[in-house]
Amino acid sequence: MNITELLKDLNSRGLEAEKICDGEIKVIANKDNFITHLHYLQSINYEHLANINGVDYIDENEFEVVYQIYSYTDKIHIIFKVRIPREKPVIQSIVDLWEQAQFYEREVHEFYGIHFEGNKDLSPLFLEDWMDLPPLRKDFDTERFSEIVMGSMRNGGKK
Amino acid sequence: MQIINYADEERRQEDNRKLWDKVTAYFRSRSLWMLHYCTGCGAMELPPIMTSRWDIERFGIVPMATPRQADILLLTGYASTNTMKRIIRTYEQMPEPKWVIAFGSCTVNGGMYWDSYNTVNNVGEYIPIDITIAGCMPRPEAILDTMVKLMNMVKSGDAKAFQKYKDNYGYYKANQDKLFARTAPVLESASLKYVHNETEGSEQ
Amino acid sequence: MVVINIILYSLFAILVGLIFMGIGRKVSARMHLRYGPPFYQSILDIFKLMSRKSFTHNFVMDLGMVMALAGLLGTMLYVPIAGHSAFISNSNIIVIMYLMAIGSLGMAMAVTASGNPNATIGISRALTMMLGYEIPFFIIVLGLIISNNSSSISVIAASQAGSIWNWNIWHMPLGYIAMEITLQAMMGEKPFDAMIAPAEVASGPMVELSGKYLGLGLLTHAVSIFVETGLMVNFFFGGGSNPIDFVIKQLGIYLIAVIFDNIFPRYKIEQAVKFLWIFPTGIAVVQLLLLAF
Amino acid sequence: MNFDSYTLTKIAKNDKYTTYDLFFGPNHPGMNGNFGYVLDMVGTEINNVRINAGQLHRGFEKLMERRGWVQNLTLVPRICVMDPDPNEVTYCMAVEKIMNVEIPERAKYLRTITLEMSRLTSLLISIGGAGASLGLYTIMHWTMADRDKVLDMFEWLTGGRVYHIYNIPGGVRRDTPKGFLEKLYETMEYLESRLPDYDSLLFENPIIHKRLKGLGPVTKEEARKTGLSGPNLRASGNALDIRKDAPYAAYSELEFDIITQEEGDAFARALQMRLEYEQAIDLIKQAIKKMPEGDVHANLGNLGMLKVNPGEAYAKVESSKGEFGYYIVSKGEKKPYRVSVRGPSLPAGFLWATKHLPKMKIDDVAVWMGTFGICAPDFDK
Repeated sequence: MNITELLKDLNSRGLEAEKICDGEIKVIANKDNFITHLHYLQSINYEHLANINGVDYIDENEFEVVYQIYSYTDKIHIIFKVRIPREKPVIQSIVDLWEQAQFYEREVHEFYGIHFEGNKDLSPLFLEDWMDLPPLRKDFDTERFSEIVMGSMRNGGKK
Repeated sequence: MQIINYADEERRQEDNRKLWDKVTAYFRSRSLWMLHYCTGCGAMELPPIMTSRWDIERFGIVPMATPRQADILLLTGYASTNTMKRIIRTYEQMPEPKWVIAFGSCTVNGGMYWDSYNTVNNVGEYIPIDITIAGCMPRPEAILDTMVKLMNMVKSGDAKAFQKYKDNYGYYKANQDKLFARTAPVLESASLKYVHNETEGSEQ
Repeated sequence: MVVINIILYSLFAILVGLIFMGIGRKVSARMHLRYGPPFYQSILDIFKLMSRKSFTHNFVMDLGMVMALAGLLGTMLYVPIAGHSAFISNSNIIVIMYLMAIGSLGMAMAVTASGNPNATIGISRALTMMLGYEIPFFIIVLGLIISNNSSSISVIAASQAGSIWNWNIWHMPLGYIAMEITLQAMMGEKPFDAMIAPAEVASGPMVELSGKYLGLGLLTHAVSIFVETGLMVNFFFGGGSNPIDFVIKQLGIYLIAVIFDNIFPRYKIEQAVKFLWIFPTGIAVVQLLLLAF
Repeated sequence: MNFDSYTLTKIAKNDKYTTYDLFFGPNHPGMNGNFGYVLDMVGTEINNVRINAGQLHRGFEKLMERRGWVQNLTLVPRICVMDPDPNEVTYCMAVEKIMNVEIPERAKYLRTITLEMSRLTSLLISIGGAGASLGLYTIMHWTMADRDKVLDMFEWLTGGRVYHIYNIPGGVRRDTPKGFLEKLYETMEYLESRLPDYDSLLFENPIIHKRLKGLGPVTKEEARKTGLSGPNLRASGNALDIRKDAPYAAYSELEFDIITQEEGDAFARALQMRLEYEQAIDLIKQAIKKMPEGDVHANLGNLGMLKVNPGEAYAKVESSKGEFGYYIVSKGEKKPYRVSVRGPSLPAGFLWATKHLPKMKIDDVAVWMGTFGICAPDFDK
């Protein structure tokens, strides 16, 4: 399947698909039924899940969970995006589709506080005894944190 | 809390150590064993100094597997909070006399990670350090030079940071607690955190 | 007199063993394309270790380390050095084999007392390895006993005196090959160093040893090198006409072991025991049959 | 009390002394990098594994949001210390994709050369490390000594031994010094002449065969589905390579075949590394021969004030360990809005650890890690 056919196919399934450049498309999905779309993509040979990452769109009050999917046969990379509200960051887990997703989801959970329903183990992976906001959220001020806990000083303490 | 600086005090006095101390200091300086613990990316320049080009075994410096056997603790690069915990535990497991070398700018003042939420800025606040090497990352020549300098310091009896740790334990312990024994969130923004609980999920 | 002899012989064995270790490190370094430490590096290491503070876990640990060193020094006293020995004995091989086990057992007591799982795995591997090399070693020794009609090392060594062609290495070459492989395992050199494997069990038995305990451990290793190479010289290389000749032969044997150590990776413990039970044992049995019939 | 056999087995199972925790890392000679597994052991066999990561977590992704587009170039190579250049190139490629910049031909070739040199240094560590984890320290010393020769060439070209920061958005920082390419060619010939030594010491060693064959097998389908990439993917029989599938830099103009192995076990992975090492030498030689003349940097104005137009892109590069991917979101400011890094080691280091390590003996853990080429900082970030 080449890129134009794929775009047509995805648009007919009710997804907003858009070409970024050669071999790379962007897809925006709804949080309620994105799993069926991912399932479909996996069935048409989009078998490589490269990464799951979060983006904090604080101005729009939304989180975005981004799935990086690639097809070894079509040579097309899909940036598959799902938006969820910031107040209630809950999304379904895709552990059943890809096994490695459980670790990527743990990572996103740790750094954004997004809860993945269906992922059995969301315990912290990298940070120990973390009590503050998840650190990659835009409203977490890392410089202030470092100043209080580690005593870091901007410009070596000079104003 | 006042910190006693042994190196300065020692230099002011004459070298009035007993002969036996001088002899042991010589043997210690000629056989420094370093701990095989790569705390950060500075560890990448350790294999070159151990292999043919710089061959540090000429000076009797060899890597050792466990803290019990080692004399030198190398802090090779940035120390994240988790690593700092393990460094302190490792340091306290080492028998005396023991020495610490801190590698790279990131152990001195945070380096390029100065504003990171998970790296310690000045390692010297948590454990005593004998020598620091600046640079990111220090060249093997710098490391070799530092090792020779440490050998000389051990020989002359100047390298006494481990006694500083015992004498000023209160200071170090307070700093360590500030880093590890946190019971409440540091920033006020933590109250914004959304905690997911199962009952809420099942209502939908 | 005997007491002074015992002390002198012990010091000699320790010194020779330590210098051998230093030379071994130098040779390994050259094989690694490095310059290497000075040949007396191990002596500096021992002095440093003895001057350090050390952690003990309990009384058994103290006792075990001393027992290991004492056991091996005791073994050493029975090994004739170019016909000389500390006191009059017939240096029976069976006694030596019996005493050699004390070293390993002492080490086992000391390190298991520390309670570190790495040390426990390491020492259980060392004892398993002992199980592996004792069998071919005993068969080789049996061959020597049969051919000399005596279990005394002095007699075995004396029977090879005179010309280089009297050495047992020419009379029983298969036995020598089997012994060379077994010696590699006895000295804990690769490919049979599964017990100290740093990448697997973080230096095994030595994990919890600090300062003086590690120093005692190194001394034990030095004496064991002396004993094992000494046995080899007495068994197959004519025992030496004078102590210097003896030590040079020992050094040659040790360096062969060091060179093999540097070109082989290590076997897993079960693979090592299997290998020892098949190849050296098989070769030794063939040698035994050749001698018996 | 009545103890039937069922109760007794239950007691034995609940006995806390039947299993014990063994900390394999972070302070362990067999561990490459500051990373660890907590092994739940029964005797010398592993029963279960818990991952003890995060010792190298520096919050890169947060820090990158706080720094300018070009300032970030100092951060990105630190994500993988063994193989730093793919990070720089991937980051630059993602920025160029958003800005829609085409880089000059010569810069493409220079990027190819730095990438392949970086691959050489990384594979030398991996090959040496795989040997050292089996106790063969000689090969470690040899490869490290040879790696220094490549680092010298790096130093001449870029000024840095380990971190180079040679690639910048729009091309590379500067042209090659006089005589560099000739000397590089000589170095490559020297490295090639060392290969028979490595082979006879490591890859033809019967004990290595005995230790590695059949250890930690990965089938063809599993490798594709679990996100493995790079040599690990190809060692399982998948002829997939980003350099062929989505060519970047000058790879479309160089001739090379995708090397694959069939077995998918530890030995195949180690051999794959060695064959890719040989291929990298060949690629550098080709690139030197085909090197065009011209500019090395597209004009992007003052790089310190670089502003990237709004957009997003995912760029990926085949590093020595697998796919490095950077997903960058720009909002048209002086700083990136979000940079997300995909490190190649996570599927092997986390997922395959939970699959392979249970029922494995403690003996094999270090070499298992060595052949997978796990580099802890790229998942810790």
